[in-house]
Amino acid sequence: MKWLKIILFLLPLLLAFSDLEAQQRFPKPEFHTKYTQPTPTTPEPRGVGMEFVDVLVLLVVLSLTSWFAIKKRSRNGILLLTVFSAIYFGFYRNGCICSVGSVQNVALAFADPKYVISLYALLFFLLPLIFSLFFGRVFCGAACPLGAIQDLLIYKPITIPAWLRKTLGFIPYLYLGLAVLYAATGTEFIICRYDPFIGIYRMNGPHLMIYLGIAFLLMGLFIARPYCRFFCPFGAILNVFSRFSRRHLSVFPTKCIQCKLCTTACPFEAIDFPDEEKTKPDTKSNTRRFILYMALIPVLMLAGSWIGSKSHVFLSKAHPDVYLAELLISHPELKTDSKNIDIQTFLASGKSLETLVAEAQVIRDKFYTGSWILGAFLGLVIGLMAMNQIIFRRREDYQANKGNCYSCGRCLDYCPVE
Amino acid sequence: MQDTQDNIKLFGNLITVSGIFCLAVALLLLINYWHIRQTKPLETEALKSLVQQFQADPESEALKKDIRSLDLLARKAFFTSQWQIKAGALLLLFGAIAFATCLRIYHTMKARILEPLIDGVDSKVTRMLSQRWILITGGLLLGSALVVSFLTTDYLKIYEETGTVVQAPAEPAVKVAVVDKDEKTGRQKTEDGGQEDGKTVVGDAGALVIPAKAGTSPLSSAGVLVTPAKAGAPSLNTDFRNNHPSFRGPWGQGISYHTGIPVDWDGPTEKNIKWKVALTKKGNNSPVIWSDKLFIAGADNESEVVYCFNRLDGKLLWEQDAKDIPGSPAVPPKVTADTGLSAPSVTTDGQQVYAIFATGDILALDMEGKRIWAKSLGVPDNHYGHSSSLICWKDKVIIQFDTNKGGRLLALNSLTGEISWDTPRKAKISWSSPIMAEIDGKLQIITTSSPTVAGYDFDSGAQLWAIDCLSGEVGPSAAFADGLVYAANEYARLAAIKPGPTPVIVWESDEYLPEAASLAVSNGLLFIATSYGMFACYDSKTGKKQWEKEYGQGFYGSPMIAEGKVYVMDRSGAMHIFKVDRTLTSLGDPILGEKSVVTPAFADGAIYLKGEKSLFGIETIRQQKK
Amino acid sequence: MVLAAVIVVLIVTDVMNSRPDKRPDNPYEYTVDQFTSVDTALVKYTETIDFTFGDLDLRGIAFANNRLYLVEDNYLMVVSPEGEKLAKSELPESPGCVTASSDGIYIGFRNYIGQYDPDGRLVKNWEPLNDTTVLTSLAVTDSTLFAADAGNRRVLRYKTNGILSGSFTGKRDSADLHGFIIPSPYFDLAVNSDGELWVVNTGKHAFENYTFDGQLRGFWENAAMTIDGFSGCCNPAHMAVLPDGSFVTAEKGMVRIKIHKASGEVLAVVAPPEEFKGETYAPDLAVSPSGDIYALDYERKMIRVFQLKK
Amino acid sequence: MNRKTFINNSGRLILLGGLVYLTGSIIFKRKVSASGKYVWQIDPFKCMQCGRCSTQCVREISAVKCVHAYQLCGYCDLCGGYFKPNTHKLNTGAESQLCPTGALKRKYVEEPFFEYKIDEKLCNACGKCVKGCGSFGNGSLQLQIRHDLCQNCNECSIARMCPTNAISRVPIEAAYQIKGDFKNPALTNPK
Repeated sequence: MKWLKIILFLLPLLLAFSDLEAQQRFPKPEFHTKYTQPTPTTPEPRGVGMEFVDVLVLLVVLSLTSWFAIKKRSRNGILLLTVFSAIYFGFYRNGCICSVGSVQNVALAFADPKYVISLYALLFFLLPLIFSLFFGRVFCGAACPLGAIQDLLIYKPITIPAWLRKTLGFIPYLYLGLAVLYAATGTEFIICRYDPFIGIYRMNGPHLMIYLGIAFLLMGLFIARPYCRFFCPFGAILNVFSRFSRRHLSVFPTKCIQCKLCTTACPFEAIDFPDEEKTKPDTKSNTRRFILYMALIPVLMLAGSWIGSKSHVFLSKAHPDVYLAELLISHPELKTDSKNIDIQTFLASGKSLETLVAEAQVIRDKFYTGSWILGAFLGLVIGLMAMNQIIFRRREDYQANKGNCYSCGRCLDYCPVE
Repeated sequence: MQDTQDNIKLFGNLITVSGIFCLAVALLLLINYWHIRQTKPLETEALKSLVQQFQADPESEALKKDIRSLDLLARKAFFTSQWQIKAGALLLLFGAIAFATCLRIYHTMKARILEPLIDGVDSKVTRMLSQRWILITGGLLLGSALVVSFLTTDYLKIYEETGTVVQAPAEPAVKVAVVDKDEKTGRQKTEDGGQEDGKTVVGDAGALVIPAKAGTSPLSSAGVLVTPAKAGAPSLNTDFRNNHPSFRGPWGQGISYHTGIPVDWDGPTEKNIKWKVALTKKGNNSPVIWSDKLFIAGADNESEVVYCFNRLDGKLLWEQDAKDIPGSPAVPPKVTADTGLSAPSVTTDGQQVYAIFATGDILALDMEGKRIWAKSLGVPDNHYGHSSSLICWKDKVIIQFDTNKGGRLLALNSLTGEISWDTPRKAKISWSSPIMAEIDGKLQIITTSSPTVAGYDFDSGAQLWAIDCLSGEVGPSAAFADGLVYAANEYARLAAIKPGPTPVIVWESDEYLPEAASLAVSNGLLFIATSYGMFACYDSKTGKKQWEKEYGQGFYGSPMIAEGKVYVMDRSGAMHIFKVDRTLTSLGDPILGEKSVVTPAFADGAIYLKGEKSLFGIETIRQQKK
Repeated sequence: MVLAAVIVVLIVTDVMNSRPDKRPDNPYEYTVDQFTSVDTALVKYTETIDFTFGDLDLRGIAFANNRLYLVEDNYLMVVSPEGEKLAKSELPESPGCVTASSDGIYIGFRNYIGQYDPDGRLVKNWEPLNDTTVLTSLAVTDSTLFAADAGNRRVLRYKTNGILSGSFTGKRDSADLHGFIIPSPYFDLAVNSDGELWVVNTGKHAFENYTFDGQLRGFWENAAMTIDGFSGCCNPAHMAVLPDGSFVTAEKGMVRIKIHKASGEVLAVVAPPEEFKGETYAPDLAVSPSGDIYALDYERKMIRVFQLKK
Repeated sequence: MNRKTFINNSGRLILLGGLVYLTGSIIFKRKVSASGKYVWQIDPFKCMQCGRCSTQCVREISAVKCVHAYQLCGYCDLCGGYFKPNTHKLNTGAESQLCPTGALKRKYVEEPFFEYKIDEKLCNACGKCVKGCGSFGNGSLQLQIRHDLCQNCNECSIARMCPTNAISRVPIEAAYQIKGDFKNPALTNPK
């Protein structure tokens, strides 16, 4: 059916091209020799069909990972899939399209009615999320090429203090918020621009990408998966989704014997310890704290949205049009700077400054809405993260933290329980 | 055990070696990278200066040689470094693969030996610490955002408040004489410019003449004036031609003189829809345009309103109620839903705009919406609702006031609203609108009704000719072209009438007859749109049918001719565009996405349509891809 | 920690460096400034007035009978030399070029010529030519009208009553003269006051003088990017003859208007490329008997009048 | 334990609902193209040869190349795109060539015509020849994104830096926009 569609698509195109030949009214020079006029070549882009192959591969990898992590309990299987993802999504597909970046496409499609999103981009966004709702972060475990390269290059992971980990865990939410804001306002796709590993997969790329990639990989030798844990905006969403997953990788197959071996296996410190009697909190003071935080969250959100709305002016400066407008207002002398291509092109375009300012104002208004939502969101995240620290869940066994566990399966190898 | 220990050691060493290898290659690559960036071999100053020297001294063989060798070197450097990067990257890749493999093996072998970590951390303390740090970081972030936001200057706001900070580019040294926008902007605009510097004169004969130099009399040099009509004849002037002053265009003839009318739009996806505004009050009248202003009317049981929009952006400029009119009925008359209280279209002469409603209220407003006069003609006894549109010219507003109590044709003084003349008609009730045409050098008003089609003198209101050829409830207005008047009605006939003291029916037909849509004639072709969805084209001289096309939807809106195309919209809101031609050439069927029963209005490069719910401004918008 | 700092620094510098006021210069900059600015001593004309007619698609200009004749898509306009619009009449289709004499106005449509009386009324449409025809220029003298057909690379000779009396392609037996080389639809011709027919062979950057029946009498060519020649591909795109027999030429690409002697040397610059910033179409030209130059600027949609500096 | 499962289940349902809402609103209110793919394209009519295509592309040697629309070319001897300005002798020596990498090749066809061809392996998208051709000639040389090289990044880094916004996302069916399409009235109307 799809092929039929493609053929139907191409048919008028072919006709149009033959038409074009007929339309060429102005004749070429009268060559007397046998010279034939070449036509410009137009190498075709990768076809649409192939994009759906990618979706299919993603689906298969996700399913297999889930199976390996939950049913088969095979670290080696997951490792193999990781290598496969690094090769397929990384080296072969050059890291584009990836689910991490698709967040921005979805955000822009949601905000801008003119933007046309491809179905496969939408699927790349949806599939990992749906899987995480049912099987945990299997996407991070083996399907994500960015995770794969870091996972394969862990050398001597060091332990990071829990408070630092938790605090740094705030960065992905901030990154996510900014990425969605900038994507939705049509400013730019910052996740893609600062993607550290694409340059490495392509073995080609601008300076910044390569430097960033090397820096992250070197860091990754000692801090396991630094990008995933402390930057990845998609990871932030997956973290939330995975907390409510229906099934999840379990460290032990039947019963935990409290040998603690798994805690040394996990380089991400994603294994929760059982509660000890002595750490059991004083229920009364804890309840008070809980109520305090419950009250604090709306306050934080309000404060956040107020500050966010205040911040829209400088956040919007990232948009090139806004920046150009402000630049021309604040530095009118730049108009005579013949080296500044951007200003010169603007002046040559015949567009008046008024129009530019009006356009910039429209963008800034979008930023106003976006910024206060962002502020409120960040307030909520801060509040929830802090509150999460006083909620005690009863635990008797060593168990993977559903939010932070990447389903890489290292612990499975260590668990002595048969 | 010993074996494993050895292996572990071996792989540990391998890891170190491959790691160092990778680091070394990476370092070399980075240096190479940086080096190219710094030197930019392709655009060296040395080469540039050599070339300059050579151009000064084109015969120098030595210079030529130097340039060639330097250029070769530069290209070599450029492409070699490219190759080096490629090769280095491959080496690095293999190194990394080796490193990763050893790492895996090492970890696998070492796995079982690790001692479990002794957990000495008090989780309670950790939790407290985490809470504190999260709150501190969050607070810091929000705080710094606040500080930064107070430190940033909103230049856009400054700009808006203080106006131009940046000087506008200097005026061109050359004086630019604007010879009007090709007469298209209408009187309003030319008067603005004209009265100020005394250069703009609207010639009587219709040509707009603007001297570029002060002091030149505009008419003295008008040696080759092309006059469209004989001097003294009351011909349709440029102002009217260049606007859309009444229902079905200038003089209601169904012809627009505008160009560049879009033929492609799409209401649902907003393709080429420049603007769209929701209508607040119902009214089956059609839009009317003068210069940049677009007028429509609307009414419900509460009030009767005239609206004026800026046709360029769809902004409502003003609206004016028809209230406090002496003699106006307290309760509007009963009308049918598909006629409504505001079926007649308004009309304008560029100075004022006139509107009539089913209550018999008529009012005149100036272009800014200020009421000039208003009066009630008495509630028309009309079982569907009064729907005949107004038409104005010079100092008169013409009203075809055919009711169940008999027919009248009225002319009101446009400045005062007083009756100029009032001619009783031998006519039953009708819903058609008067048109104007110049016949035998006389400006006439042509009306259709049951049973009479008649022509009246514009100046005196005297009936000049009449012929009985229609019957039933007449809705379609007449058309005039090349000396023939065309009239038609459903269940009656279509007749081409040669007007004169004794009018003659030149030809007639009864194959396709319209119920509501008026006729349009251009280029020897007559167009008919029926209420059952048939659109047909006849030879206007002989009555021979040229072509026909059937649609699932009937036509209530009238066909309009512009730019050699005929535009007709069916009740579903789908416009059908054809070439004015003897063979059927469809130019598109753009849809509005709303039901519509009205007739389009035109301006240069634009078409304005009114649907059931909204008013649309349509222009061919250049597709922006971003 | 160090690496984290490196990452932060990298991102921050990149954000700062991509701002519109800090973007890198073009390493491969290619300036044509040396050609766009012209020695002011050479510029002997000054622009005195412009006429605009609103947003019109102007196509051609001619001067005769103390009137300017403008064709636009699809009207004929008669304008006084001072810019008064005197008359306007509709044309059946999109015109390409126009010329006029005291006997009438001749308008070149794509493949036929329409003859109009001086008041703008159609006299008759002449026999259409083949489909590959692209008429780009007309010139009329006494009872002969020449039409340049860029599509077939030939010059057509008509009697002013509409009868085609001959055509020639400029080819000769010897190999050095190649006939008309017209790489793009720009092909101009004119008849000077001495009754000499001059044809622009744009592909050779040459002015060629032909007898009325197509015999080459003389030519000069001058290809150069500098001000003394014609630059680029196929120039000059338009030309007109001044009363003294010298040529006003308009070049496309880097638009400039110059005056060349009948023998080829540059005499003066009318408008340097600076006057046509951002434009690429060469203006069509018309010359009044007093030597004023009327240039039809397609992109600014105006008639620009140049007069000799006093 | 029951409470925990309940929270877990309801949380999952809420998130799933959120996803469905998001997807639904995108599918029904926005344009989702199932068979469509979008690629980046340079509009040659907007391009002003600022040189950023050669420096800003994520590929070290840009995926943008100069493309020659032979239909527009005048096959001139004096080619503004090939020769450095003020070149005296029209030969193929390095002292006359404008192209810094020698990617533009000149070949004699017959008197007086020369063919100009681009060796894409050498082209680095600097745009000098395009500027020369546009300034002096017919504008037959033009910069185009080559889709065998383009990574089709989610956001094109040249597009972000393009001063004239000449680069936009277009449907895959119309991946190239090459001047010299004679349907374009701007090119066919003899002016």
